[in-house]
Amino acid sequence: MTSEALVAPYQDLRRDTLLRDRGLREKVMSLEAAAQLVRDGEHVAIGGCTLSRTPMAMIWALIRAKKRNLTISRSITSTEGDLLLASGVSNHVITSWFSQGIVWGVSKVMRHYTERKLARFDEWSHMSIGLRYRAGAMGLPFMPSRSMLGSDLGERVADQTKIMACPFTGEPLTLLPALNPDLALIHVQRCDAFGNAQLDGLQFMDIDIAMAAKRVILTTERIISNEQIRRLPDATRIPFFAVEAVVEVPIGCAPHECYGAYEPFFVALDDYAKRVSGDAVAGCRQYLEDYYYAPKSWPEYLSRIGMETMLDACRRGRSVYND
Amino acid sequence: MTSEALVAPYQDLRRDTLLRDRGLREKVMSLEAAAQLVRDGEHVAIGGCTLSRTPMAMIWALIRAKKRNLTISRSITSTEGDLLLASGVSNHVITSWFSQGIVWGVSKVMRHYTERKLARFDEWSHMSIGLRYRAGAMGLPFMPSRSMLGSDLGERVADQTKIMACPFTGEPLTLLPALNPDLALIHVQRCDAFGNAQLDGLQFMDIDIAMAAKRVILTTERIISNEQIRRLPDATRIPFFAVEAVVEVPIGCAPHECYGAYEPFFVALDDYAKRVSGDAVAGCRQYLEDYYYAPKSWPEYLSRIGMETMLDACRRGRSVYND
Amino acid sequence: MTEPAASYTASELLAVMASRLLRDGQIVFAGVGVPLLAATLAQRNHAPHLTILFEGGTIGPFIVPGELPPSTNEQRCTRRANMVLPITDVLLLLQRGYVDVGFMGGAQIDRFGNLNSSFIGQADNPKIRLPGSGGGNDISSLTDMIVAMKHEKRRFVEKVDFITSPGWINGGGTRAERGLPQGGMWRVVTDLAIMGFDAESREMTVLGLNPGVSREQVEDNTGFRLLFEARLEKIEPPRQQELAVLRQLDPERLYTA
Amino acid sequence: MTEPAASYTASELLAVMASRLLRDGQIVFAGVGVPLLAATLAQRNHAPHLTILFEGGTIGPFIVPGELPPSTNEQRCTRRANMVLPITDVLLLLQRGYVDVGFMGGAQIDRFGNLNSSFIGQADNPKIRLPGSGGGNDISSLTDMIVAMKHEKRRFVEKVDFITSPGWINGGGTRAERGLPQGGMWRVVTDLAIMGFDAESREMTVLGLNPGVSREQVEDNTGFRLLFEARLEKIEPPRQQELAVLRQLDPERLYTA
Repeated sequence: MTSEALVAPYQDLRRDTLLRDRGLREKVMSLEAAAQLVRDGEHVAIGGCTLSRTPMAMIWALIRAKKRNLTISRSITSTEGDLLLASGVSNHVITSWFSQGIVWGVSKVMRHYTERKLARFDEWSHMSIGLRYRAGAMGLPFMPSRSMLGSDLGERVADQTKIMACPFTGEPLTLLPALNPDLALIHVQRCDAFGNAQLDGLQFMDIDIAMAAKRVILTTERIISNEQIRRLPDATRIPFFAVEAVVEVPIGCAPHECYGAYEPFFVALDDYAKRVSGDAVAGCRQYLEDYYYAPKSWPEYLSRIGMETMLDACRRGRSVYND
Repeated sequence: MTSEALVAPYQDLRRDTLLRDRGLREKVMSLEAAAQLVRDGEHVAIGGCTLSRTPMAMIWALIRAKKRNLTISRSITSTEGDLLLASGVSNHVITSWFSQGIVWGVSKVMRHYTERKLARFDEWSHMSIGLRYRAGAMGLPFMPSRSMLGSDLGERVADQTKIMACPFTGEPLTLLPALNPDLALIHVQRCDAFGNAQLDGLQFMDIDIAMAAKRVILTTERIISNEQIRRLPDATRIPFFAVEAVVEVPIGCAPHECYGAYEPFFVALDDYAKRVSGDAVAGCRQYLEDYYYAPKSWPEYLSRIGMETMLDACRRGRSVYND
Repeated sequence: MTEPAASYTASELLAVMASRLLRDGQIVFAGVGVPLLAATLAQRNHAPHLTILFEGGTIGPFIVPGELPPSTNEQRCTRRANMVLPITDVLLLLQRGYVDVGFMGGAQIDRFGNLNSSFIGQADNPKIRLPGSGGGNDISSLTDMIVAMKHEKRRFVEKVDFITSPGWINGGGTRAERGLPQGGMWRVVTDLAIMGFDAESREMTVLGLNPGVSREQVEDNTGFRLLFEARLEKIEPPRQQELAVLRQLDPERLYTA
Repeated sequence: MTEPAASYTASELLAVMASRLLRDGQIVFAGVGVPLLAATLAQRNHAPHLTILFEGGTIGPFIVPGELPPSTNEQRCTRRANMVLPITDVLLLLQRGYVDVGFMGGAQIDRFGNLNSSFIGQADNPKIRLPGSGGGNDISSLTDMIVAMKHEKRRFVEKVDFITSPGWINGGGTRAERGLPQGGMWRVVTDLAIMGFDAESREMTVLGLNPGVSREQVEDNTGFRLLFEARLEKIEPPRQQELAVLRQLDPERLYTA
């Protein structure tokens, strides 16, 4: 059974948290420096969902840093999952759905690694993953749920859950084990140098992930002053003391979207889909070569995607504020 | 054991919810009409906390409508608790702390009714009340917690909780029974005619209360258009389909505060404290006479508090946006 | 199977038929593709107060014609929405009991309405590893379901290889016995017919045939013995106005090709 | 008890002594009154990176001099805060383990550091029904505690009438046995002395006497047998600068009269 399936003793969770430097301090660093905070074999939770607010720049840095044996968890896993498997960075994915997106069909890369048992794919229902993070965020060992009963999906993870009759009503409940990732990678529209983060639009599971994780790496479209944060304290979604690192990376989700900033780069996503439509693994590795290993910097990665594609994605992204 | 201490069977909770008209419809009405939605003996949860965003105008209407035997629950209960007891509207309060406020000392009205067993005061820890609402909001029969263990406080409500050894870690946990109030009274800065509500500043337990309750009555400083709501969907905190009634009541929390609109009316609160400093019950009843029964309308209630006091409270209230 | 001779695609037919099952004032938890198109069509047609929920965390959005979301989790799902909220909280609305109907597509279904979107073949050694449940298991566990899918023998099987999203399990009272007294598979809409489930046995039952479709055609494209209602509903073909709305919503035929 | 002969009030003394117990970088869950004044004084003095949490749902506010909040639940608690969040979520930070110290006032305490703010007399038939726990039980259950209170015999009792907020229960390992291995009463600050608890027996132990206070004076104002450290800390009287900050924060002597 994997470590994150087991619930850590409460006193261990508390110790890990209390040992962190939770004082109000600056923590701005480079993608490369942030990547060094991730150790091989750790459980890394990824913020956003499918094509939205994927912390792609941080994933790019982890792949370039040649991390190994990471367990990845995410609400729904898209192209970043392919890349983390094909690069050898991850061999274990915990998620509710894994493929580029409905319109592009089933991921052949995911199929290659999972069908050949080269990687483990633990499937949970979407709400169950969310409730596992939430239990972790609340400092609870489990969260009860009325989902995943009766199905083979529930059966398949039965060694990681408990079924119990509610002591108040006698009703059957699934007890979902808390998920406290070693790290959370979250991309936000803006945060300050301390890590106080504002999140626009869809929040997905990011707040629970941030509070459940033992360390949080924030990438952000821009860093704003603490004064700005303090002018609108009810807009802060992640508190500074949960955050270990802040990295400013404009267009840090490309070719995925960042709410209100840019929509998915559809041209780039179709190109990726084409590259993995034949020999998927070879196509994915070539994509890694062209976009992950060859570029010297994130801006160079973006220029390979192309200015026109980017401007179009940004125009569409900002359009949510046009109405 | 009181009804709200027992956890309703899940299918009953679902039926109550599904029977509600959850379509997108206008539900604006008067305080008097909204008061008719409350039936004697029901469990009414009150939004806000202590002196903040107390739905005072709605409580004023319930007292004027001579409701009886209501069970009241709130995070922390202040002067509204005195008034609900002294008016005979409530004989049962579920809360974590009950008095006007630290600076004014222990409520003699609360003491009179509870020490003489004229009213029941169920005391829970602050977090426990919050988790009971949260379980109700999540459609769960209970929420586990690590609080209220070992204390007489926990012992005293042991007939309403379960202690269990965590099936994952063996650690002792308190299982807190879900609280699904019959009604929630919540005051917000603004909402639309359908009940989509925006909440500025401190949110207290209002969102969980709204989602846990079987019916929600919103009072609001102002009603805005649905277009305004749709321009900033991530500012909506309570969805329209949870709401049964919308009442526009400017200065609807007086003499308590409404974040960003007005601070507590300290002159009025000191006057109230003086009135209940001697024979508290008589003083409270006289206050009810002067401020609750005599005025013909909420504006008349406000004029009795006084223009100067109100303008001062509003000036201080808006000051949070001055920095 | 052969396309019914008419000027609409199979997906358009699915969307139209499914939209007619939705009622005004309902709260519908919808997936992208045909479910979203059907729910939006219903809104514009006969159910103006119907509310769409998206798994990504949206309540009551308006879909901009020609800007259909690639999944339920992008900003296109939030245009002029009444509220956006975290994924876990929007899914919890199902558990709290706020949702009338869950509506999604399906890869493989069996005679008791169980859905499989996880494995073709043995789970431990699959022929095909499918993307998985997403919110499918939660929606199917916690509310009444409508599924829209193409009617093919390989998709309509006696028993699914793997129950990702529970229908009536083994029929009869087995769903409730397994801890799911609420919800269940209500309607299956295909390009050939509309099906429900027998109140007792919970076996899939044909309620009506689409225009120009024969009973044999449905049986030939189904991998198990279907029940048929004694008196089958007469199903009106898609109206021009319904098709017009769909084509305005999806001009590039992203989901209606 | 008699006021120590000096140009400060008992409450000011409490606030100063308590503030010296706080360290830079700590996250402190504070009540209003003396705890808030002490934490703010520490921030201005020696702990600029100390973070204050309020039960009402505030992380890291700045208190505006002369605008002290009447409780932890009004907008005055949020001025220039880093974040505001729901009550349940700020209290859950205690359960998640983010908080170093909980800091509040007390009505009645016993030799094992248990606090009572619920009933004077029998709970079923009390002489006085007190306001109750508020977050006190949660804070005491889930983190290390500092309590600041006036040192009076009626407040320092052998055994509290009712354990609202758990200290060391019956001493020794009884707190952990009752399911609370974490947290516990750490320091009790009064106008007479600073007390801790014996590492083994968990009995209240005097660590230091305030300036001009005698051992007898402390014993006379305590309703049980206090332990005394063999070597008592020397406690420096409040410095003018410390008092100046307090008086700037609370010019109307709302909490420091």
